[in-house]
Amino acid sequence: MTEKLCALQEAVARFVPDGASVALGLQLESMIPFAAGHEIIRQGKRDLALVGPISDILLDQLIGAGCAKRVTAAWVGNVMMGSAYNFRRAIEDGIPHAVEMVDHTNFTLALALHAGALGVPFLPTYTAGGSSVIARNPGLAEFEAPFTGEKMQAVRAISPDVTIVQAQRSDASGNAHVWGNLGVLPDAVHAAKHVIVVAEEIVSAKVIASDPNRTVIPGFLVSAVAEVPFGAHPSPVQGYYNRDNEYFGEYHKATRTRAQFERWLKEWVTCLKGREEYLSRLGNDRVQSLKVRKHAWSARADFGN
Amino acid sequence: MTEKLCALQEAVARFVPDGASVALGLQLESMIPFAAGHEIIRQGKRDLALVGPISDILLDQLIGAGCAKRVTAAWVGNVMMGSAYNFRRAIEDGIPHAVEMVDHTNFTLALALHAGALGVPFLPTYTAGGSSVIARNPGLAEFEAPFTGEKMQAVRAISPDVTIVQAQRSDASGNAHVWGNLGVLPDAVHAAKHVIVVAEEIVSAKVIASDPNRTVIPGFLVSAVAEVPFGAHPSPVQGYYNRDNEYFGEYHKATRTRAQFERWLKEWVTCLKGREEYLSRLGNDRVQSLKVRKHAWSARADFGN
Amino acid sequence: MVATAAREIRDGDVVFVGMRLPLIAFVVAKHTHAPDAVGVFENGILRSTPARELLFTMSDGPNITGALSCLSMLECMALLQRGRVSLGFLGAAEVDRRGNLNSTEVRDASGKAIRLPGSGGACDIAALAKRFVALLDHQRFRLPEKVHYVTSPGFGPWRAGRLAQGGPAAVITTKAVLRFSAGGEAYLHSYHPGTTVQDVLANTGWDLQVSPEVRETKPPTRQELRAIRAYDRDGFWTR
Amino acid sequence: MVATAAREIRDGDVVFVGMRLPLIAFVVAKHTHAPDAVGVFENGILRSTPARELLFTMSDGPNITGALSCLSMLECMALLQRGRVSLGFLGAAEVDRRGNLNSTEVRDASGKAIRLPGSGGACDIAALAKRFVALLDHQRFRLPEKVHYVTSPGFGPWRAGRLAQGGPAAVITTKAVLRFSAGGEAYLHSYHPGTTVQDVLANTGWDLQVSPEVRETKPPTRQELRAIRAYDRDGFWTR
Repeated sequence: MTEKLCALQEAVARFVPDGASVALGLQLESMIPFAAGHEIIRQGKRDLALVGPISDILLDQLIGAGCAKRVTAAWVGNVMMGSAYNFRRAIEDGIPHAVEMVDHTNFTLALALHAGALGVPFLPTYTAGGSSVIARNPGLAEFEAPFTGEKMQAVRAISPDVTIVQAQRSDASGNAHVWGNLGVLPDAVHAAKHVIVVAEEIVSAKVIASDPNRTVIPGFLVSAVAEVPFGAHPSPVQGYYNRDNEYFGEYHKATRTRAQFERWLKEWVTCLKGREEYLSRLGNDRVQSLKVRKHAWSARADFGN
Repeated sequence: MTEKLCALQEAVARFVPDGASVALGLQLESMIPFAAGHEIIRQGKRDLALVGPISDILLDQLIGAGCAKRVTAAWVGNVMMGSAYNFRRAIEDGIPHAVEMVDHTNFTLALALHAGALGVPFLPTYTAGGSSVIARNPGLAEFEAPFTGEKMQAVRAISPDVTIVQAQRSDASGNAHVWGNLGVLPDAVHAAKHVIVVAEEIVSAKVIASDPNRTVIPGFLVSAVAEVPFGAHPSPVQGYYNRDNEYFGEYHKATRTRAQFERWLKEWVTCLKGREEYLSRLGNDRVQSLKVRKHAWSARADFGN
Repeated sequence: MVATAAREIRDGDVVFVGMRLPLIAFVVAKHTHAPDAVGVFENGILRSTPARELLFTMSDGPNITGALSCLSMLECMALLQRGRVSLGFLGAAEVDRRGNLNSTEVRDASGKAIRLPGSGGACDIAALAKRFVALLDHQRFRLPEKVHYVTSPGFGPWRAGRLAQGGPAAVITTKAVLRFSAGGEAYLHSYHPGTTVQDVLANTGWDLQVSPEVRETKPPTRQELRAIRAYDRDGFWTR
Repeated sequence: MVATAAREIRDGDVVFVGMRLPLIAFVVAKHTHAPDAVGVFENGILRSTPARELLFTMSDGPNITGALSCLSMLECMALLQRGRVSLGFLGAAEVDRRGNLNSTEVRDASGKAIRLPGSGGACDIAALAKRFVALLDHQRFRLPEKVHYVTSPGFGPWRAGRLAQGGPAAVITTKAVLRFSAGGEAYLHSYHPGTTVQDVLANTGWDLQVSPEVRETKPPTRQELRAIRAYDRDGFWTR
């Protein structure tokens, strides 16, 4: 297998061109690829079409930094705190510029990516009938089902140009183990033209091959893999570190106004070179305090014969 | 959670009524629930509508024993040896009685169960166009896709009355770990009205809960769980025992004529009380020789925080 | 409010647990009257035991440790669409007379559009759970006669062909419990201790019907309060 | 036959490996000229290394140990439908002039229907792989002008709208390699060592076109034979 290991900077530079559709934050509130998002901001990517069910505050940061032309999502905010101010400013007042919002429900977004993964132009569902969501989203339409003739909703496929996933561990070819809640990760990986894996650690191919059922991301679908410890902070990575709840609270308070956000962005993103400087800024005590201490190991499975 | 643990006899007696549609052999050539199939034969179940992509020689045995009214499958035979003689006798000459065959492809059958699992009446696909499969199966029909207007095939949902799965290990509530190739197992479990789990071993709830990503079968969808070591023989169970290739060869030779099959059926199924007698008949040497010796343990995953 | 929500969970229910407050209601129910309830979380988690530590989001580590199963969002939503979910919980910013919920876009006093986070799984729960319960901060502007954006559909003509019965089984607010008539019209079922029927009516944006059997909401039992306090020690969710 | 099949695999190909003989062809290709090929098996397995022991079925233990990934059948078939599979292999009982394949139902000399196992994934591979190759035991009755049951469609009007180019890239028989013209008609591309053009024509059920460049099939190299013998020691598949 080809070696795809590279620096996160290079992965973003090569596989996230201006104008690309980018799926990220696939596991909802956990394993959000903040390091990759910050790199996108630092490289000044523009006109991105962001896709994600939720992505907690990462979507808000990308919108505030002016990277997004369109957001296709089911929920944009700060899960613990409520509203996300940059998102509100962009939609309500066009600050820093207007952003097109394509509203989905969690299920219709999951189905859109599933359609992309299955290679079909649409999938049928009973959800969203009678809602304004279907009335306003051109990717949702009523149709008559074959066989039964009943009215159902069709969800148009989404195939992102690039899907960015956070994984616990990967080998150098991008074969990656992921555990915990999977959200829309499997479909977003399969639907995408390119996949960037951001792994907490790069391990030997032997470790990955020891448990093929854990290999949610097959390397031959992956374009680049980068090793970025703590790459999902402040969101949690099961088995590695916990959620930094305070950080989400602080972000909420520190981004109420545009001027506040600009300061926040400089301090936490644009003035830093990468994840190592970010962690220094966070401070060793805080980093250590978030690390998993109560280990809970999986029972082993025998793949022998 | 409710305790669902019972003897295989009881599970089959309660949840496989005459006339039921029964999905089994979900992982193709591995982990085929032969013990459960033999119990169905011993209990003289009739008019079953069997569903399975392949099921190797188990479908042939159920057909030969007169349990099946209909077979909905993609391939019926002896994977290693070729034809399955009971299947041929039933279809070609109505021996022991006529059986209706509904031909699918692997993909259309997987989609039919997936539609059942998703709770929709159909799913769209590009496969099978121009084939006789679609021309002869009323569960497949051409239709015009919303959004793109192109001609596609619709696959009608299948929701089995009962799905029988072989699992490596389960707790007493039916939460079961399965590893290796999954075939159509996840969808067949979700699509079914009842699920019977046949496990190589019953383990504590703690072992299962230690690895929720391995829990492919959530217990609240399960009606009964039975502990049957070597329940899949002669098919293999990863980590427990290997495929008994000779058995498949012997079966092929021993079932060429109806009279031969009737003898085989008596010797291996109807004259035996259950799996323990079956294993005695097989002989301890043969059982021991099939057991996994070259262990290959999965790398552990940390579910702590 | 949390205790009242928890009581909507029946033992053995398969509960679709939405973000934020429902996370607590599920834990309280598991610790009190519904030990056999199963929780379905849209991120892909199934749980039959309550998480041991306070959750700020459903994807927090303690909600994964010891979970019954970790699936994908699609598989959890499929449980809803197959009719396997007996009860769903969701929050909303506005609820109207017909049980339509809005959590996407509201207007301020000047008529300007205010953007809220959006549906998440709320529309799906309303469309597909056998029963669903909405949670709401009771303020007059949050209870308009008609929401202008329907995030989660209530009672209406689109019910035909859907699996769900349509419309909320209850709207639990910070002041009251609303339920719905067979015709799909909201009525006041009970008012919480410390408030009155008049107070509820004055803070509702239409002429809310009052049940002839209206009563005070049963206050939280000691056991319920203990479960809430033990779980949300610092009162982040339940002050 | 196996060596010729293996040669159809290009290095880096994503290969959909059907039951029986293709299992060996994939291993031979991996050991010789295509070390970076990835195998997709319809039971849910992806492999980038060849299985270490002989496989009788794709679900045998050695095909799982050290696999790249274990998925579901749906996910593997989705790779096909998304156009991510560069080459598919399948066996057939009959092949006709237009590349239609039958593995479901044939007639014996008396016209009686003989039931074969059926499609398995054969129809899906033919419909959805970018290229596909069929393997056939070369006998006259297995090469009729027109099959009466189309398990796997060849060249025809249904090509529009499908992802695949339609029709086999090659039919590798025990005597020869057939390929297809742009118009979808089979022609003799090469005959295996030990047979002749005449022998192939005499054993084909229609007036088979012969390429002006027809040649003898390149015999297996020592390296290929070594790989076959090392893997199928007892000659179960390759006698």
